[in-house]
Amino acid sequence: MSSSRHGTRGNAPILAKLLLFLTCLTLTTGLSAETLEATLAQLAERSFKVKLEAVESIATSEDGRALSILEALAAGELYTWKGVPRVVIGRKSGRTMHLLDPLTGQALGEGRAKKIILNNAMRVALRGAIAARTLSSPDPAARLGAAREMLGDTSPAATKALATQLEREQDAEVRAAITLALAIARLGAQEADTRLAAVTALEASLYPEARNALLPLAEADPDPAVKAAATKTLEDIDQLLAWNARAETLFFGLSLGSVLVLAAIGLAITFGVMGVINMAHGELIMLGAYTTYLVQSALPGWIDYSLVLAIPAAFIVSGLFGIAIERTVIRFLYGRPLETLLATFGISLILQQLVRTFISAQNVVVQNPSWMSGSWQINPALALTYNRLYILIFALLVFAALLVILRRTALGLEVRAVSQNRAMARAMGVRSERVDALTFGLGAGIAGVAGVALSQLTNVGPNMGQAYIIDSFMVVVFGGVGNLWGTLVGGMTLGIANKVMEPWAGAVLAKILVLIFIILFIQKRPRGLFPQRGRAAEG
Amino acid sequence: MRISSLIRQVVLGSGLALSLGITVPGHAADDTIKVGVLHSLSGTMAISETTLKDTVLMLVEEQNKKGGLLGKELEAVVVDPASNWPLFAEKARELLEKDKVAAVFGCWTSVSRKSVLPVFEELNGLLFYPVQYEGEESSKNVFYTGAAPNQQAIPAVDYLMDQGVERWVLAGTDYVYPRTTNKILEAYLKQKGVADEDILINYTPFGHSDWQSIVSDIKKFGSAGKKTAVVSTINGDANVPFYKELGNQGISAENIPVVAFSVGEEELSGIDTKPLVGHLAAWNYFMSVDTPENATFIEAWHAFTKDSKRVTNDPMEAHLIGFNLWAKAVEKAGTTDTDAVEQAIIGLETPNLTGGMAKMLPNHHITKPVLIGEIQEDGQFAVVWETEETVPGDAWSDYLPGSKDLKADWTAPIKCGNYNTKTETCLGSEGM
Amino acid sequence: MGGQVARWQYLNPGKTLAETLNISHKTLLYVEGVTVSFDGFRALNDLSFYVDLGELRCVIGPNGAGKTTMMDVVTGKTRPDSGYVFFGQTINLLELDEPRIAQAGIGRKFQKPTVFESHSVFENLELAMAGDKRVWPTLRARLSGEQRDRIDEVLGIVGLREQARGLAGALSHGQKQWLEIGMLLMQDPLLLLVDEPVAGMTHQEMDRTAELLRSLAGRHSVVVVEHDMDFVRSIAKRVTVLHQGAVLAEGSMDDVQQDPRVVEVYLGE
Amino acid sequence: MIIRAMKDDTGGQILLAVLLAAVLLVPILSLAVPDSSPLHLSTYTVTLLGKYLCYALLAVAVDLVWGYLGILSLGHGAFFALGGYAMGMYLMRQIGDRGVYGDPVLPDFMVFLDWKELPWFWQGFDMFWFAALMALLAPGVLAYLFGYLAFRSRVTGVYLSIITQALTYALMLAFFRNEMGFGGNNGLTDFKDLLGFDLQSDATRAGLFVASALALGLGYLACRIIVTSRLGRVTVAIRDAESRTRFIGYRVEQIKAAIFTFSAMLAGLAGALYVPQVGIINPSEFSPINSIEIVIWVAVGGRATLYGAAVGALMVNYGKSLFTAVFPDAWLFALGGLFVLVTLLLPRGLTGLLRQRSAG
Repeated sequence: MSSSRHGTRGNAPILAKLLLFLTCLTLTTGLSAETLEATLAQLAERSFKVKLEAVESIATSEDGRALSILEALAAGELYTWKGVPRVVIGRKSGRTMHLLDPLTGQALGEGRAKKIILNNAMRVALRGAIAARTLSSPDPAARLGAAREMLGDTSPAATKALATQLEREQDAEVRAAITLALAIARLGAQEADTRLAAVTALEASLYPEARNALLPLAEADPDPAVKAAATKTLEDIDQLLAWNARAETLFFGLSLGSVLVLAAIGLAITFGVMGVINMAHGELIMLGAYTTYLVQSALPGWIDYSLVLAIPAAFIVSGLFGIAIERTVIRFLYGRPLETLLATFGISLILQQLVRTFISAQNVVVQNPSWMSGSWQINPALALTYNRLYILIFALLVFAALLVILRRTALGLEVRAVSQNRAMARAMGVRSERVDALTFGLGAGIAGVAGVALSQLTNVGPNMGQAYIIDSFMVVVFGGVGNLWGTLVGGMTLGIANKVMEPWAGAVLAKILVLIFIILFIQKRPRGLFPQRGRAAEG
Repeated sequence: MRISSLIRQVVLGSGLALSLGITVPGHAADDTIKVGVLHSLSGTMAISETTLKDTVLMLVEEQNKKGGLLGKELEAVVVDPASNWPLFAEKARELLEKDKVAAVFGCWTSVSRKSVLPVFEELNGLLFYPVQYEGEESSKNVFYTGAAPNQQAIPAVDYLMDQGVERWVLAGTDYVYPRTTNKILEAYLKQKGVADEDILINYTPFGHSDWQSIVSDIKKFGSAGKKTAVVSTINGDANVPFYKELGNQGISAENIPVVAFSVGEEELSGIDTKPLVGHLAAWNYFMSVDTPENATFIEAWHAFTKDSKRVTNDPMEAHLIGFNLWAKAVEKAGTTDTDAVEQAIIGLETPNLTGGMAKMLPNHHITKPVLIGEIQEDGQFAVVWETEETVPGDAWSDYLPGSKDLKADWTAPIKCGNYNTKTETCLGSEGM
Repeated sequence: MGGQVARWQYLNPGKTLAETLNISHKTLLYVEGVTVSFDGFRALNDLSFYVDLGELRCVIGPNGAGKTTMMDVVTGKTRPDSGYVFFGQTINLLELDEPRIAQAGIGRKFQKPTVFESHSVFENLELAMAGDKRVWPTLRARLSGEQRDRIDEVLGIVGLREQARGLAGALSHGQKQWLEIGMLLMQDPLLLLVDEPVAGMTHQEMDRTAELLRSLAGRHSVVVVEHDMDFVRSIAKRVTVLHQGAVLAEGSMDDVQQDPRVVEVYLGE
Repeated sequence: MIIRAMKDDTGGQILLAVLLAAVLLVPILSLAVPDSSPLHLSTYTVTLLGKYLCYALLAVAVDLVWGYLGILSLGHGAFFALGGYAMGMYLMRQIGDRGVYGDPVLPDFMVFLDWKELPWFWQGFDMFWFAALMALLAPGVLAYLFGYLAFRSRVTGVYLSIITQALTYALMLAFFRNEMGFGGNNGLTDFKDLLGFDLQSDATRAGLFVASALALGLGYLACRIIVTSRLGRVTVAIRDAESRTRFIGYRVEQIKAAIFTFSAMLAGLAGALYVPQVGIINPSEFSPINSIEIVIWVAVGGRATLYGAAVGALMVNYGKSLFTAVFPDAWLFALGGLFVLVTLLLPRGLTGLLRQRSAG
């Protein structure tokens, strides 16, 4: 069916067929208005096959209204009017559904309607049809999208449409995209010169379509010059791809590292500075994540902003829980670090069950605001997901803030004084009880803030804390207890090590290797990456 | 409601605790029929299993409204095996030996079932297992009301092939169900002419949360020019971060559709589904199925949980079918005696929620329709394909070399869970 | 010489410790050119220092002079950056770890008294007693009558007979110091390193300690680090003054006290 | 020697007496007394008690290193699980051709995963003596290697605790891998018989109970002998003042490694007895949370008393069995609350409370 010599992209055959059909139809007769109405009615059918056919025939219609219908369908706005077997556009406002005529845009009043369900094949067809129609759209962004969509489509119709558009295209970016699409299409040309020119045009292109189209040429082009050029271009592309892959791995590692740092940094305070083995740390993270959920539930229309609001809220909620834990339990256990482990383990069980009982044993939905979704496309081969990028930045900010608090504020001074010599600090007039409570509250609050970030990446449920507690301890111990920089460097190192090993070792083995590495590392440096110094640290 | 029930439980419980010594054997009251509920209410599996506990409680309540069974009231005995496999075995023994329950509804994941299996066989109890599983088992004492691989995996792959998929990623959590399913699928795909280099198999640990590298690999694998799909046997918890990463890395269902066997309405209720529209799942039931039976069931569920937002899912339907079949069998046999019920239940039918009938087969599996749904924005699935008739569950896969000659048949004269059709011998899994 | 592996009693059963050690030059401990630095701070700076057989030596010096670090180096707790430390002429202490150094015949008392507080005084001495300290022999160890007598004797020497059955943790500060010295004696060492033995003691206790240490000299070489000048004067024949990690002066107490450099160091403090 | 070890150990004497009584009574009550009698012990109870005894032995092993040597091991679950796996492998081999696929050599899960022959590390496990030896040696050798390395490098305190946790965590992940050849997540299960005795028969269960009680008794005695010897006094000395001990000539790392290894072997023994009674061994036994729980049993019972550890294990696990049945939705509150209260109010554990009573 696809007559092109080269492999085509997944959705290309349908698109090719469509456009072919389109050209044929323009030669004969267009779809008349009555037929458009009849075709529209087909969309109400149950069978996806029938619906797909309907989409295809609307796509080929010359009728100017076809595009708006296709767009409405793609946006999920087409409904079947219950009772009246008729396809309408539905717009929900609150609980009522306003119905419009899809052909005329006329308001039809309110009514009950059932949405027309799409399947993937229909979505692909719609996307192609809309792209083909928007290649000549006045909106440059739409044209760019359409040109990108048509990358790798080597059908003559597509080539012709692209070439036509190129002649009148003014926008540089769109021109580049069209040139690229044309070059890929021309790789299949009969004349060796055209092919050679196309190969040259594809130099350093990171689009997978370009690479896929070059592969067969490099393997078996009849013309040796083309073959050599294609081979050379491919090699260059592969090298570029390899560098991009390395950059990607580094980002993955930093991102995993930032998650580890966020999870561990609160512990670096409660455990590192105060010496409390806080097994409930994971549950404080969980409370932060649940706070995010509650804030989002309280402000349903404000998803884009509520996350920002959740940060202080989570800090306060987890911080208060932390202070409560410190005042009621931990303050009786100073100097007995191992017993804090037992008591806080008990607390962690209670907190888990608390959430199960009062919220739900199931996971809850924490939505991603729009600015946390999607990715930043640096080039066709390298995209950084926004949520991870922001979390990486956020982790660094939290780290910096903590550093400032501990280094530059009165509280920080007191915290350090108490952690170094409790008796002396008290003698100097530091209210050590208050400092203990605030320090623990700070560590707990930071855990809560970490929970906000983690809620954007993973499950929010009663068990989520358990997933982080062990890794957190590993990071703090690996970095060196009592040293915030150790936690940062430790977390990032483990994250990158894990991600570098993952491609060849697999996720599980990479993690095992990281654990073994930590065990061996501690043999070499029994006090971690950045050991506390001085006589006080010994003994 | 939760708090008051909690207080009631604590008060009731402390009273019970005094009377229940470990050495005092439990007293089986004669005026009720006890039904055991063996689902984790704490630990990692609680996320999935608490719903099933509630389902059984609802079914028991409804049965009692209808007058119970054999003129007796049903009484649910709930225990918490806490996602701990040895504890599953202990609790199973407790239910059977101490509480003398007539049947147990429970377990989720094969390891919990494997852990309790010897206990049910030793004490001759009845277990209804409601979750899809890898097959390769048939016990006299267990009824498998979830899907076997031939009722879920293979039809899903057929559907995708029909949609033009040529390249396959089989991604799963590293445990028996994905391993077996992928093995079966690999054999099946190769038989259909898929080349080795067009299959990518990847396993991850339980609760895996960092999917960056794997999703990026899938993306690269899928950009080689052939239509690619992911067949996901990723378990429970790991799905949320997986789908989030898919969405963020821009893998849409139009490019690389993901068909999942362990993601249902319940799992989706923890995910923002907008970026996932079009990804697929294969099940035997979807909440969105438009039948009167299903509407009634959903309504009852909402009334029971006093929460109109609670979703229903496939394992819940499996419990409903299992429970109804058991109730029918008890009435047919006129007793709750294990052997009588076991014989009576084979061949019985009950309506499922998708408009067909579920029949208990001699191999202790049931007939099920296979449905393929695409994820919608509202977290529901829209059915895009379904089998025309129900598919009988197959205990032993035809695509695995070790089991292709095996079959299970618990009716006379074979009465065997692993009967070798070539040598015509039973390999040991016999009734007592 | 470095290649020679040190041998000690139980690996060399035929020979006494004194035979194993070559002490023909009458010098028991050689510390030569030892330098130790912590994060750029030189705790010991090319320190050379010798202790003779049977000598009682006092080491004084202002805070941070390197006294404790010197002991750490001799007992194997701290590894020097450079230099040599020999016990007799054959045992290179830098090749040995703490337990082996202890078994070779060097005992140490810490600045802060460290005894096993949840054991009785008697048990503290029993644990310190010289003997085969590997795992299996320790498990099977039983006290012989002779060993009991020896413990009893040491209890007498350090004046703790009455507290013998009591927990070491219940002892007073001074008694703990004595118990620790008693533990050193049980080890039967050739060289005792005693760090601030009279810190926190009353005058009476101090006098008894002085007497005790004096009585030990001769049979053992004793090195005492102490701040209390009166105490040092009361026991010392030879005094070494450390300053900034090196020996500033050495000689009799009177000589040292008149040394202008010493005066400057102490007055300048 | 035994008399000397048990002198002045009232708690231990009571424990041993109770164990002796249980060894005599439980088989009679379970096998000879008819079902109808209120004195009859059900298999459920016998199995449960047997399981508790294994936990108690494990707790005693942990108390030996934590209470007397000051090493808070958060990885003892690993040694327990290794012992369990050694026994599980023997039991798997005993299934022989009674597996669902009827393969005379390969366990079901290997047939299932298409393995063609038995991996080398499964060789020999068809012999009980070999499996029994491995149940002790595997944890022992691992503990010795790990301990010797760590103790030689003088890793102490929380650093040591965390790397023991890393050890068990790494093992858990490794055993979850199906490629490892230990059955992955499903672990080893569906055992048939042990030394020719049917595991489902009441007599075998009573026998396993007796074996567990004897193991606990003997393990307890062995630990007592150690802690009352001079070696025991040295371990306490190490716990209280490690460098002092070094300076009086003890090779601290060797002593630590030896005690740690012995403790790991006891844990392995407990695991080996546990598996046939619960009928499954799976990687989740390696879970770090399990190891923390063991420490908690010891703390609840009372650290550094040995019998306290046993009592703690029995009580916490009895509580768990009871609560999970009586208030399935809220038992974690009770358990969590118990841990908090014991830590706060009874720093010497429940047996410490009893000791105080009898002393005052």
